[in-house]
Amino acid sequence: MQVKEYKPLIVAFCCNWCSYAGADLAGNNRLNYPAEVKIIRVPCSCRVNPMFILRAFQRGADGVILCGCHPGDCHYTSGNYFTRRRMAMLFSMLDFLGIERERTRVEWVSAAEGAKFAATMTEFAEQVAALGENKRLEDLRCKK
Amino acid sequence: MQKITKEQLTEKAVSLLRDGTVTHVLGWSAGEFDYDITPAVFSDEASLRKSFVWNDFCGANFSKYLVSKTRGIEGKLLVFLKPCDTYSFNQLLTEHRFDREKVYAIGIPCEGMADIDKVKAICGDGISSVNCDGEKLLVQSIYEDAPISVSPSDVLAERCVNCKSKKHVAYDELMGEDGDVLDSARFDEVSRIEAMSPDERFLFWQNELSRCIRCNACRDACPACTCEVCVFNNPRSGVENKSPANNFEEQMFHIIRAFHVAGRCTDCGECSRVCPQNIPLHLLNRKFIKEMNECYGEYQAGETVGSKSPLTDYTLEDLEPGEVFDRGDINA
Amino acid sequence: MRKCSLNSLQSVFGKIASSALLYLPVDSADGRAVFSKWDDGTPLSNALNTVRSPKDFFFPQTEDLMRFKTEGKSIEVIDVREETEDFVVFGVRACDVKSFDILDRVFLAEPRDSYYASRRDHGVIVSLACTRPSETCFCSTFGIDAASPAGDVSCWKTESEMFWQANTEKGEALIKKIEELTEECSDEAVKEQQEKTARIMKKLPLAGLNTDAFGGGKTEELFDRPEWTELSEACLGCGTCTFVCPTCQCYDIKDFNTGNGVIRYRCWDSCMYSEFTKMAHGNNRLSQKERFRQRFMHKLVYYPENNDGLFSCVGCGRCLSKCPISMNIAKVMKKLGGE
Amino acid sequence: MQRIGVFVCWCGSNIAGTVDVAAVADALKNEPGVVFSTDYQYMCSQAGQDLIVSSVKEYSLTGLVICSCSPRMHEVTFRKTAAAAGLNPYMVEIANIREQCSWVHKEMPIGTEKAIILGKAAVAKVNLNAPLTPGESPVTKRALVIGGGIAGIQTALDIADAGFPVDIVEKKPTIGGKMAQLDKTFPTLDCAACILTPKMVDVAQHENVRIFSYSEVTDVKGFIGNFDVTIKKNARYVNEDICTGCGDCVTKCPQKKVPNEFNLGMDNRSAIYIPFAQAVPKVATIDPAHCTMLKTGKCGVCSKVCKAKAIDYTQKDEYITEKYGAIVVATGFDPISMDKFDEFAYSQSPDVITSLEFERLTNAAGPTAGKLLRPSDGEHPQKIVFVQCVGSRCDSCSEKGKEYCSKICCMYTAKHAMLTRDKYPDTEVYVFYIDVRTPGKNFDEFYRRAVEEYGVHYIKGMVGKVTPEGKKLMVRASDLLDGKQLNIDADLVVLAAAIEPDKSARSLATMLTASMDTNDFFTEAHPKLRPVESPTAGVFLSGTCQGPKDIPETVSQAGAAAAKVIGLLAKDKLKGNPCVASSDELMCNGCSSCEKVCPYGAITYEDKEFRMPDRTTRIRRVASVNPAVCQGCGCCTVACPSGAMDLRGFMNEQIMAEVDAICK
Repeated sequence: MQVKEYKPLIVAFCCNWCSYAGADLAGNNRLNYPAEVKIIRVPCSCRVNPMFILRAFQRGADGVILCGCHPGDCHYTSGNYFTRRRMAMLFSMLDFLGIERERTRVEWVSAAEGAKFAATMTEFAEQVAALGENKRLEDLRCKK
Repeated sequence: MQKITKEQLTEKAVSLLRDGTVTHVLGWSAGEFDYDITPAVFSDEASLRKSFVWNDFCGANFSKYLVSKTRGIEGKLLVFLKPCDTYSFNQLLTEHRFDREKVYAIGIPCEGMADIDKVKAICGDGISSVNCDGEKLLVQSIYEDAPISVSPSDVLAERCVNCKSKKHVAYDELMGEDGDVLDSARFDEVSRIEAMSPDERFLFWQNELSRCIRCNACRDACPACTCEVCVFNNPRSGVENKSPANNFEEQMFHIIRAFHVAGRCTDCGECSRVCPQNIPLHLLNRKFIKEMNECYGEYQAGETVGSKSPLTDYTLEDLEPGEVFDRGDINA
Repeated sequence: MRKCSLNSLQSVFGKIASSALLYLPVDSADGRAVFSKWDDGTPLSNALNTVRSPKDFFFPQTEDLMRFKTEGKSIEVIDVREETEDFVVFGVRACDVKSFDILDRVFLAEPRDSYYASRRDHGVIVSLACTRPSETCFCSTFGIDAASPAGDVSCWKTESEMFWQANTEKGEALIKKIEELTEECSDEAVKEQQEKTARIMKKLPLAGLNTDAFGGGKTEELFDRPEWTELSEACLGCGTCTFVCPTCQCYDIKDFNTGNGVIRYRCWDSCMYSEFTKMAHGNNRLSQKERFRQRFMHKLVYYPENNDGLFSCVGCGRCLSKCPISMNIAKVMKKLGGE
Repeated sequence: MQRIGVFVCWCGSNIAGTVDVAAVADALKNEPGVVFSTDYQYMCSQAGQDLIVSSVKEYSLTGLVICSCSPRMHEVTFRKTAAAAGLNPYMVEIANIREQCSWVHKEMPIGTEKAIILGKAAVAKVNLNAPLTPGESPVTKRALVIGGGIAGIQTALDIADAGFPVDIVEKKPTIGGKMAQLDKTFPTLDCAACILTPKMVDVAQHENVRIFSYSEVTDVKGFIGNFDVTIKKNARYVNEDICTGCGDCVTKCPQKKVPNEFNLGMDNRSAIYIPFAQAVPKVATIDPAHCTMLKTGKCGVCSKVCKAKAIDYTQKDEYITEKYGAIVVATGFDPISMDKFDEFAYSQSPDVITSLEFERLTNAAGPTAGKLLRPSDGEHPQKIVFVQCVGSRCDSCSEKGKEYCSKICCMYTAKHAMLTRDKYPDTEVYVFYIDVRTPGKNFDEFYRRAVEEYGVHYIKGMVGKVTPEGKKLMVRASDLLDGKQLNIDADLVVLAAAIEPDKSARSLATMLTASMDTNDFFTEAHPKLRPVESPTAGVFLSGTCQGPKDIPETVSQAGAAAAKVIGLLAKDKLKGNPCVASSDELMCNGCSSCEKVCPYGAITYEDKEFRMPDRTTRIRRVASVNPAVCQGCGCCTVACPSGAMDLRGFMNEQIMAEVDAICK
């Protein structure tokens, strides 16, 4: 029997102004990254409520990455500074609860960094794949 | 073991009622067995003299009651605040949750509250009364002829063992002497868990949180939880439920709750005190406090009115989310 | 009546567990008793009672009722019920045993709740007499004898022995199963223990609590009593009392969209919650006072009115020890009953 | 329940090459709410848009999902299509199956599977979309320009010429800024004063321009189209309206030992002064720190000699509040302080000067009347060393200088060197440089003339130390190309000091909630596409406050900022972005968490009476969002503990629906 290769499910929240544009640039330049990465567009990284991240894990995501403008470059001046604190605290709490720290990440990707976007997604997907399925923050009801 | 007596507080309340300074008194009402004390609003001298009590089991944090009890009353409400309660008092003022003008706050010293479960661990079940002879607690059991003498320090509630402050940060009047902010060991337990491996931490919290019955006592007692509509009651929030359906919901409830009060939690310890399943919920809140102190500088919610919590603030040099994990290694 | 030595108790448990799941109160790491599944050598707790009641075995906090699956624009209903295994709950106290009478009248009356009924059919309740009641106990108020617990089998534990008495057919079957490990005996030691317990019961602080002021037909008399305001004043509106209560039976039915279908499940609800029985028009009890009153009126007036005078409180005392603000049914009864 | 139409675009082979578009359309057919699903070659073409419009009619669609290129590309297009079909434009969601799918995944099954999931997410979102209407707010047709240098002057003139009133606030007693201090300008060598002063006069005489000189902005409230600005007019103790600028007071003033800031302290002025002859407004100002009358109450000479009776020692600071529709920041720059550059002996010898000081020394209106004389002894210097990049292009750990290139130094140094050699051919001129940067029209030609025609010694290398020895300045430097150490006995050393934003800019940025970079330069809304707008709506940037620039660049940016302002002021009403935050008052706690994180000050609180579920009436403090100010970042939604605050167009429920759709 052939074992189906495990593909993690990754949700990427991208801010409209930098990271989403960075992802578009990766597309323009035809830079490959794993199809497991699915992007959700938000106006700013600061729009991402920690609840969305928990929700993604609940629904079966194996990794969640949040991308925003580089600190100092936020379209809304300060949004990503708040994101930085919120996510630092969320990650630290998840870690405290024993949930693998490698499943979450924040990365600053500018509209010019298509290559960085593709590389980051590839690398993050590999990292999550190495961890295997998300078991610690899953909701069994949502399993197929 | 409390330095201030029930009589002193009763007389104070009576005199303030008499001279019209206040029209209502938020205090403690005696129960059946000395330890089962219920918060109560008194509005006349007779009921005060009959039921008002102050002893080593007056743990409830009154600050949250101010949100509802100051509404719709004509005059002022007298509230007695232990030092830890005053932090919640300020935090609620910061969030504009009650009208300061409606309250006459008296700061009272606290020597720490006793935990009835600890008393029972020493004296067994069947306690009919607990009295204080000034030094020791005298516990009368239906199974013993003579009362059992217990040292208050042996039955001190967990949160009082690690009391963060004997200082009152808010009051209109102070009875007794004010204390100092203490150098408590309150983060030791958090550090102990941090030192575990991720697997150990996961098992630890699984074991703790799996007991949760979602009775909402932690939320409903929490002075930081005064939302008009709680997200867990709001079907549109996506997290509403009445019982934890599984492990995930148990975890999520407590993560979200901790996050919601992060930066606003004064570490009063009510959540753990009221948990019927003895889940050390305060450790989640303390983890956030410890983390914010270390990452963004010392911050005590409720120390002053109007302060900006670390999560509604930032600096250009804040550490990156990925760096929170490595701080320990760098510091070491 | 049969007995076995406490030394052989584990073998008896082993025998029971050989044909059914066996649950019994076990001390947890933090010093509380919890009903847990018995495995070889799991010791029986000495605690008076568990924080959560044995109600959970028959009426779990959440349970899936069915699933819906959509395929294209069609919908399929899936029965998710699994065959209930036979199980035995050992060590149920007299008060909690009584709670099943109360729950049965709710769930087994027509229309029968087949989920609950199935568990009742497969479950055997082995009670254990109390010898050291707590100050929070007041089962006698509701005519329960802590020393003579009902159940399919009643047990009494002395210093060195465990006494067994079958009360029902299911109980007979269980006793038969452990026949080889137990011996026929007189009920002398049990009688002695019962007398001793009865003397202690009289000394309990709440021994004088009575139900005279309550029961069916008292609605008008009690509903508008001014004391409700004072009694409910400090109530936080949490569900602790309802969720530790062995007789509270309210639940909500909810749908959970998993993304791959919908799970219809039920979960405990609490009349203390502001969303309890919320309907399209809003809530029917708008203040905490009304919700508070509902809980106690239900236990002390409405339920007995509809159930031949049976109160839906068994005096286990869990709410007395667990309420965050120490307001409870005993205080309510005293206050409204004229202390 | 929505009736959703799904339109899958092939984008020729751009999408269809790696995504089975028909399969996507087919898979999405059964999603909740979808009543119609199709694919087409070019959805954005007229035919494609017509297909959408006709489908909306035919299937009574209420929402659209377009699976196509990035929403950054064609969201606006399809919103217009929706509007043309009679739908609210915000009932459209785009699934990005080109940039984020077909272009990055090579295998058809993988691309198709992902496109279906992205489509499902868009369907899930559109199911929860609600029609949105942008709010409107009126525009005050008046602009404020902060800073009266060449940038501010040009912006003000351009706006005023378009017919809109403009106020200039300048903190110095005169407008003109740095350009007024310059001698000649590169690369054309025209005289700065000759081109600037007519503009100063133009602006002063323009019927649409008011100049508040010797004034500062102290408070800014409001939002685009509706700013309330408080301006502090500092007391100059001279009645501006009466003063004729005759200068009698200046001549007669007994206190003449005040360092003249216009000449960078290289000569003195009197306590009552007019900064320079062509100052605008040409009125005297009393320097209260040095005026004997103001300090001791004894003197009053100026008052006595003033025929116009313009002197008023009792004058007080005056605050004016004015409404503006737009604000232009033109706060300019300053050379950095040389305090930290002790190796160049700036503080030890008067003969080590900055380039701006050199500019004054060669200026006919300067302290030496344009003769190049050493400040120490007034002798003509025979050997001059110019040092480039003093404080510019420092490495990031340097605490002395700036990381950035100050941009103008290479060219003005070439100018200085060339002019020196032109006027004083006997003078030897050395220029030490890291690189010579000349990317501008006629810049390199200009620099090469300095080297080739004028024989300026350009040496690649940095000056290590300058030591005053007797009348000489010993300059130790390295010549990197020759690999030699050089020792030059110079008579004058000129430091090309880095430029930095004016110190007042930081507090102004806070008032305007405009963002700054780490160097305190104002940040543009977009570095490429919106270079003259700040991220704060209604605030525009002109000149060096945004970054180092030369004069032509400054003037072009000033004009561009003016164009943006004119575009704004030409509107009677502003349509806002409808994707703004809004608070559910029934859930709002009034806790102020949202207000604390809002970068725009868009949230205020009001006490409102509510009928509560328990039949009581309560006054509650609730948040209210000004939709004209809110930019829709959503930061407040996460700060809100109760979830009362939500973001239209990106509601919590919508984002969670997308998450669910992706994860199922």
